[in-house]
Amino acid sequence: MKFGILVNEGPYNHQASDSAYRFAKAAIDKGHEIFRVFFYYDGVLNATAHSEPPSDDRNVIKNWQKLAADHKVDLVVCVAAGLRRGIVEASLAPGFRISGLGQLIEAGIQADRMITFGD
Amino acid sequence: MAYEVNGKSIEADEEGFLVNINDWNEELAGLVAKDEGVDMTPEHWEVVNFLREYYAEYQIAPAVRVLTKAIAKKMGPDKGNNKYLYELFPYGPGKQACKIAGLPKPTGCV
Amino acid sequence: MEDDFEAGTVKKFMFVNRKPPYGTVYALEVLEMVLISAAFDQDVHIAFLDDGIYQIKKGQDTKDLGMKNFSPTYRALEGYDIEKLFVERECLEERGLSEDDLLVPVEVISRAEMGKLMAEMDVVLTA
Amino acid sequence: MSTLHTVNKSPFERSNLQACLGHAQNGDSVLLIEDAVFAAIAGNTFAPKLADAAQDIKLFVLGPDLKARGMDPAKVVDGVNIIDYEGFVDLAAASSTIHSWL
Repeated sequence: MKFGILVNEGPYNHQASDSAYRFAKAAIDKGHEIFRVFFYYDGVLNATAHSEPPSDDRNVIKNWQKLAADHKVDLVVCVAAGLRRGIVEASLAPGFRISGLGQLIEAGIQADRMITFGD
Repeated sequence: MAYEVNGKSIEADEEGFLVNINDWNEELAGLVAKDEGVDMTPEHWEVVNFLREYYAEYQIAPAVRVLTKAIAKKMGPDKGNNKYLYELFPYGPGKQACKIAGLPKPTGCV
Repeated sequence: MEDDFEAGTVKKFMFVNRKPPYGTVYALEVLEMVLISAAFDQDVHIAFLDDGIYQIKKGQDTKDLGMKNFSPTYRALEGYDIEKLFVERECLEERGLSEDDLLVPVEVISRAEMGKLMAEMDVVLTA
Repeated sequence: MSTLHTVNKSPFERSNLQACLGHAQNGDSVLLIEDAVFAAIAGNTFAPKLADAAQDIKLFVLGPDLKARGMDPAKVVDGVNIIDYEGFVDLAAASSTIHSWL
């Protein structure tokens, strides 16, 4: 089954991104496909290349990057939400790409299930 | 970048969209159009003014499809079609006409 | 400013609004989502319940806040062929509001009807 | 055709759970995650509403979120099933739509 995931919150203010990541990982482990993860609202901050969490905490951004690298998961950051918050091509961690909101609607159409994690 | 109008500098982003939409005036529109290679005729003004009115009423720049339909409704099918609008604004009635009309850069691209 | 996207399937989408405008950015950015969805020729529904109803309250004036008043944009939805706007009657009543307080035409339905409508959706997006 | 509803707020802070239960249909599933897990512990004032809802709706709580918050799995309200992330995925796959009450 193909899942689409919408992440509405940034990496460290809220558990949403962690929950989305755990869900995505479990889905892949069970043989499902993650069609796309779309980052919107403050969720675009999950794509920053400049996050350096303390070494005794989890690295939310690296978790997503590894998922993208290991399983070819499409991580899409909304261009409009990113512009508002200073997330542009130059600030992007590898593994993420910037595109339009249409990618979210397309995920809703193409994926078998769409699930949102947010506040 | 910036536009110079009557000795006043008006700030714009690198693509030529105004930083502050309240800076717009007709003289500036003529200057932006010139930069875009558009020779403003009454037909061009009609669309630009329509866009400004649309923005004043709804606080957004309409999608091309919506603009075309709204123009057809107001000015008839001869003008409310893609061919007519793209002839006036070769780079798109959305992006190019919005820039000349001083509206915010459309960010909601598909 | 987008061109139409070609897609074969038509799904029932619902954007569920439960948060008021200005205090947080969610209402504004949901509206941007809704506008984009119009380009995909899907069956789009918008639900306003709980404090989401305040998004379409008449008379919003943000001048003193220096924030953009995006409430007029809800009136543009009709031109985008998004006409299925639903408001939950119980939520209106709880807030001492009536249909006359709203700035766009909506269909006022009961909580029970809203629950049934939600159950018909393929994709529910919330913020 | 059934919906999986997820709720992530404590009912003592926000109305999400109440709103969700007010709209869920018979046969739907409701999963409590993140800060919503507090609602699932017996003895809290919201527990009777959950027990009531359990008659028509399948109720679940995410174990890892319970554990993280020091909540005792043995004290979960009767009728609420504890699942892990794999169970979450199974629920999502088995439901036709997922409605996250944010």
